[in-house]
Amino acid sequence: MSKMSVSAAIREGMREEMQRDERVIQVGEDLGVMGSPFAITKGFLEEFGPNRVIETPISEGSFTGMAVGAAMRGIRPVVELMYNDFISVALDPVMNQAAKLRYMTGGQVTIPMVIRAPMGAGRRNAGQHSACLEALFTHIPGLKVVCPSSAADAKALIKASIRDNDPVIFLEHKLLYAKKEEVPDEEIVLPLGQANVLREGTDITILTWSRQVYFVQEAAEKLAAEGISCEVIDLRTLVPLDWDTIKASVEKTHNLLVVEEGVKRGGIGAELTAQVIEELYDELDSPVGRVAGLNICSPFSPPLEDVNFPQVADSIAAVKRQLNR
Amino acid sequence: MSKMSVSAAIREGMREEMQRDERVIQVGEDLGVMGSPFAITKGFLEEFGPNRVIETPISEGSFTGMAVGAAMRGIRPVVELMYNDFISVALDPVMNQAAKLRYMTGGQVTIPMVIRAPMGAGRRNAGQHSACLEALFTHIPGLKVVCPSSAADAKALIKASIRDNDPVIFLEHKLLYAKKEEVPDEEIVLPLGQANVLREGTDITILTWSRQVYFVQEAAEKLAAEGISCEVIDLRTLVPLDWDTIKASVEKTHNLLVVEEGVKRGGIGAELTAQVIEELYDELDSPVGRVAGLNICSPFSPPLEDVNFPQVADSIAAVKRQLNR
Amino acid sequence: MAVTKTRESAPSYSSSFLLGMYQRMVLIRRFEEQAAESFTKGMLAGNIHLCIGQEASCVGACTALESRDFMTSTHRGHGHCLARGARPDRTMAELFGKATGYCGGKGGSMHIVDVSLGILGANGIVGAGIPIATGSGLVSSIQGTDEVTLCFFGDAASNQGTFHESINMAAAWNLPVIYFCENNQYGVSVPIRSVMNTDTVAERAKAYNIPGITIDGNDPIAVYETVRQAVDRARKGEGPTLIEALTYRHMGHYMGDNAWYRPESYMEEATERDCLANFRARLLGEGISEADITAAEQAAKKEIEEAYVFADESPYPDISAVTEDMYSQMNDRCVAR
Amino acid sequence: MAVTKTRESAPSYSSSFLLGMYQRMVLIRRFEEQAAESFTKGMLAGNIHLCIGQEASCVGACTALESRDFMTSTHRGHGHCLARGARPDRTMAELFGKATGYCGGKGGSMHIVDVSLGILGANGIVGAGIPIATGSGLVSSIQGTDEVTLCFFGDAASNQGTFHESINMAAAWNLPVIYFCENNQYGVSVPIRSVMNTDTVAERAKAYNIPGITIDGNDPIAVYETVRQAVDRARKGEGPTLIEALTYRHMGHYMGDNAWYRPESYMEEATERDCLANFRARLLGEGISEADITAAEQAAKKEIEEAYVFADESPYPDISAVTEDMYSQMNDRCVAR
Ligand SMILES: Cc1ncc(C[n+]2csc(CCOP(=O)(O)OP(=O)(O)O)c2C)c(N)n1
Ligand SMILES: Cc1ncc(C[n+]2csc(CCOP(=O)(O)OP(=O)(O)O)c2C)c(N)n1
Ligand SMILES: [Mg+2]
Ligand SMILES: [Mg+2]
Repeated sequence: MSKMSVSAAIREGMREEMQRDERVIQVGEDLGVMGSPFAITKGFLEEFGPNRVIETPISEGSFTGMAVGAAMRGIRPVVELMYNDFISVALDPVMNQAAKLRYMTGGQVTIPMVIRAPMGAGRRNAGQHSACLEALFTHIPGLKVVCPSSAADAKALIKASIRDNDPVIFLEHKLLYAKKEEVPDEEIVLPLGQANVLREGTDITILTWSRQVYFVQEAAEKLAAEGISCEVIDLRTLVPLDWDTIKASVEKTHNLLVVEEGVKRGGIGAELTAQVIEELYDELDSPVGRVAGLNICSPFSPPLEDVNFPQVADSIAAVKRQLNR
Repeated sequence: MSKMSVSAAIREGMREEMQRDERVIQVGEDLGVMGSPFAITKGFLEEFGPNRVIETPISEGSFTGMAVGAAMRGIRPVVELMYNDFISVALDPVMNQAAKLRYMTGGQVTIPMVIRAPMGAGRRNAGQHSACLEALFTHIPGLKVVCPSSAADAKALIKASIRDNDPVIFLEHKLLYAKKEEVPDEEIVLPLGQANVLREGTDITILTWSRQVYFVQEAAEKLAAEGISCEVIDLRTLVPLDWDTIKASVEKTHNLLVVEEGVKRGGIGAELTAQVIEELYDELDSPVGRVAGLNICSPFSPPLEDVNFPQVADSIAAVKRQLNR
Repeated sequence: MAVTKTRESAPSYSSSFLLGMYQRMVLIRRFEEQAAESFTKGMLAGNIHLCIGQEASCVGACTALESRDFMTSTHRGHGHCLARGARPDRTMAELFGKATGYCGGKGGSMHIVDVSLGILGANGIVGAGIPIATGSGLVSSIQGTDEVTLCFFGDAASNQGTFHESINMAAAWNLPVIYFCENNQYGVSVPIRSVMNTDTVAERAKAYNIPGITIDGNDPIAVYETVRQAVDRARKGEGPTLIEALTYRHMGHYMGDNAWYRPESYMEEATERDCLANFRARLLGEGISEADITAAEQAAKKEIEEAYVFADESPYPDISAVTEDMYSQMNDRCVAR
Repeated sequence: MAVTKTRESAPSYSSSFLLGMYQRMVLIRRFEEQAAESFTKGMLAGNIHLCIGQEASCVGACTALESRDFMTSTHRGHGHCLARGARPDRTMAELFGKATGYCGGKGGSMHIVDVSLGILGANGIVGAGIPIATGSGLVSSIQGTDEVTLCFFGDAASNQGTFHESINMAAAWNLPVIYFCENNQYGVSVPIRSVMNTDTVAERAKAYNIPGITIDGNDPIAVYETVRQAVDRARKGEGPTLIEALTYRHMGHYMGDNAWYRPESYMEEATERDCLANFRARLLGEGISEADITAAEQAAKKEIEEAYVFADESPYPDISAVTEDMYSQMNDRCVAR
């Protein structure tokens, strides 16, 4: 075990994969000398050289497409979008190329690429740099979507994502980067599609991921003090989804709340609600609840930003409302 | 009343608005001499001249952004994306500019623009020209999303969309264009956010829109013969949503099915399910059902394409399953 | 750096080389005619973009490649793929949506691909192949191997942002990519002249400080030689070239479009400069016999007839295939839910 | 067409004109210094991109506009807006996220806008302002009015597809837009030279057959005169111009970045060519008195001090404002659900 930040854990995971497999390359802005704004590729240029650390111009639409082309040639590119909001200028290579090419070619090609992108609010980055866009990605068939919360998971999941043969969207919450946590020294590659039951409980299941994992754990702690027992599940990957774990938990607690940072309308909470309603309706003692971001653009001003995404108190209130407590 | 196709109805609606308000302009590929591939702007160049019919190069990312700039100057652009799939190269001006500018400027600007785009499967247009992307748009705060099904609605809604002061995504199903229907001669401007109860019923509410409206009506007809009474609601606009109509119907039938053509995971059906579960849980006699497209890329081959999006039989089977009949 | 290139001295080519090119051009035209006929009969559907008139640029360019090289194609891609050696039968079967098609019927006309031939995808998104080709060039560059990548795109595609972004990267990094623009003067109905402020697409090369060359795209030998030179440059590590082949799209943009928006002069010119007729005449001029030419034509015709029968008689894919190939590691929940 | 422009003969300007420009440049620098100080003290947050070193290009360019003209700005936009006449107090208040800020605190540093001054938005998406400015130019063109639109962007932004697509349209349609590139040689840590194959950004104008001019962006008069000429051209209907102003970003990319990735020579050059110091010396040379210069400096300083107090003392927006302004016609369901 050694203590490292989430950003260091991602860096370590990528570094090990680059050492293990020379087909793995890095593609993106400021990845070279600077080592990326969040220091995620620090030292890579020195260690792996400019042929494996491709520092690009600000041309996301094309360097992401370029990575797709490289993937078709057997390379395993890890692309960084500096903020996930910039998918707005790189959607075509992701949605219409990477995600579809395997299918459209009748299985002739595989696109083993990872698109990493910081996401999330709380850093006062305002309207064009603060979104959580995982719901947009999960609606695009052909993509896998990974949203780690802890340093250990981040490392194990980036490794799995790099080894995966399908395009993987890997979303890193900016406000988790600096979080220091224990990471096992031995190599762990966590299969995509395995949720993590962080806290066992009997009254209600709370599904969450990424930064909200910490908010929800705090809420669960406080609720425990009031005699409410929450089962907290960190989904870790949204596609594929660990349905077995969700199902087992709902069958135990009979109540479900989904907590996410992103925009509520059309969020992941909606899809999870619908799946649970379709398959576990009779198990439920209460309507599935959703706690999510408002249906607005991220405001800059700190007090406004803080009411835009869910706080610990919001989840506490939602649980109590749902359980009539 | 006069009989006209959906495409002619959209053309007429736009033409009337262009005659009424000289700030309305058209922007897009092949809108000039050709009058667009689906003949939607036929005759516009002659009638309104090249200053109001801006025939662009294939530069969707920038001509859509250009329209945003024009809208900030008080112009009311109607932009055509030749297929809604091409939002992949024009997402930034839609998601990060048009949708957000009003908010980010603290209300200093309004962006009165319409983005029209044909969508939908059934025309053997294959993987990059067949999607229904309304769910992607509804997840973006700041946009309104309109999906007409009939010629009369298409005309009345395109007029309302052009008059609206917010950015409106106007999605036209390609396989409806040729549908000829009665359209009232008098001017009708339908408010955005008004659903249409097409068929009253007592056993189950079916929410749908766009081309599936016709499939669902046919299903309802056949189910009626078997003694099952469906209430069919054409939502017409997805943002804003006509909640009152949905609520009244669910309170009457106590069963709800959502039928959509687009990809199921993260589709509109998920959001509608979640809203109904949150607010009308106790009204329900059965789990909300969803009939939707598969979680795949559109296949080209006709027999494959036909199993990808919902057919009449799928909705019939879903209703029976849901009602245990 | 943009120059209009005319061949100064004609190197001599063997008859079999010339006949081979000619036969492939005829093969493409017959293929497209057969596709048009089948479409009109309602045997196939969707958006079918034919390249009749552009056979010289397809064949001239692809002939300049070696088997280890790569290429990307476009929505108007049948000719590119056939020129590269794709089988007409599996290509036709794909147009028919049959299980025996290159993509098992999942791709269709706009997505014909035989990856084993180094074809990295046709593309229905205008301009989307340009970054993909650039990525292939990047791989050759970083691996220090000497394959080149040929990137086909249309005149109108050169107005997409990907054109600028990709060529800029290729130029900055000296990637072995040949950006090959088939300028048939139209993007659907829009004359390229009305949406561009230069006389040629090749002039845009100046913005990247790379060679930009405009050639007669109706002359397969001119195309072959120009691409060959660019291939040599690229292989030697001297970087990308932008080539603009002036050509004609005889048909409408796709089946169903009769191209009424073009002036009559367009088809007059196109007919006069028709690559097939002119190349045939040239072959005769070079002493190749009428009999040999006819034999090549017959062979091409026969191949297409067989391709048609193959496509027609092939089965549609089983509907169980519909969810296959979406992910490489099938995870039921990804597709099913 | 790309030329490096040096002023041949200096037309004479009134002292008040020169002093006015100088005072505005000082105002911008003091504003940025105040913002930096407040940021360091933890009074404001987010990504704050300062334009210290680039004041000459901000002020030179904006001075060439008339009040009816329009402009777009970037992530590094405080200077552009202040040069255009935005109030320092409301600008500073926006950085502080206060209700009295230009955007009521909703926009922040990257989105300072005063639409009444013809500012059509700053932008956090690199390259996204270029189409917006082009749209403004389109409106002037189709309405036959004579406003021009000035479009600021950075060197690195010229690698975005929007640069190519937008300038192509403006060139094809002769739109009255001045594309003004502030080339500070870096996009964050990446030297523009490493991701571009030409010596200048201005050379790219050749791809659109419009004038492309590289100037000393540290000389406010050179900037003013070059933009003035481009404005005149545009106003007369002669179309767009691409101007590249060579300048220096004294600070890191944003607050928190100490720009260790740049060679030392960068700041040595930047200091030597510092626009403020040099313009001050020039003013003295033109016979403007030390007293007048100091008075201008004091006035600027005072305005910033007041702006700071205003921003600091202003209230945060009421949290009820959080859902306002999302839609123009408030529909509860749009925002609430
Ligand atoms: C991004 C995008 N925009 C628009 C289209 C629709 N479209 C298909 S082909 C085409 C014209 C392309 O013209 P060009 O690049 O010159 O190729 P050509 O068809 O002449 O071979 C258009 C507009 C598309 N497929 N993708
Ligand atoms: C589309 C997009 N990509 C990346 C970024 C992150 N980013 C912000 S500013 C910047 C550098 C811009 O450089 P330049 O255009 O030269 O302007 P400068 O910062 O030098 O003023 C980058 C990469 C962004 N905001 N938007
Ligand atoms: Mg063309
Ligand atoms: Mg810069």
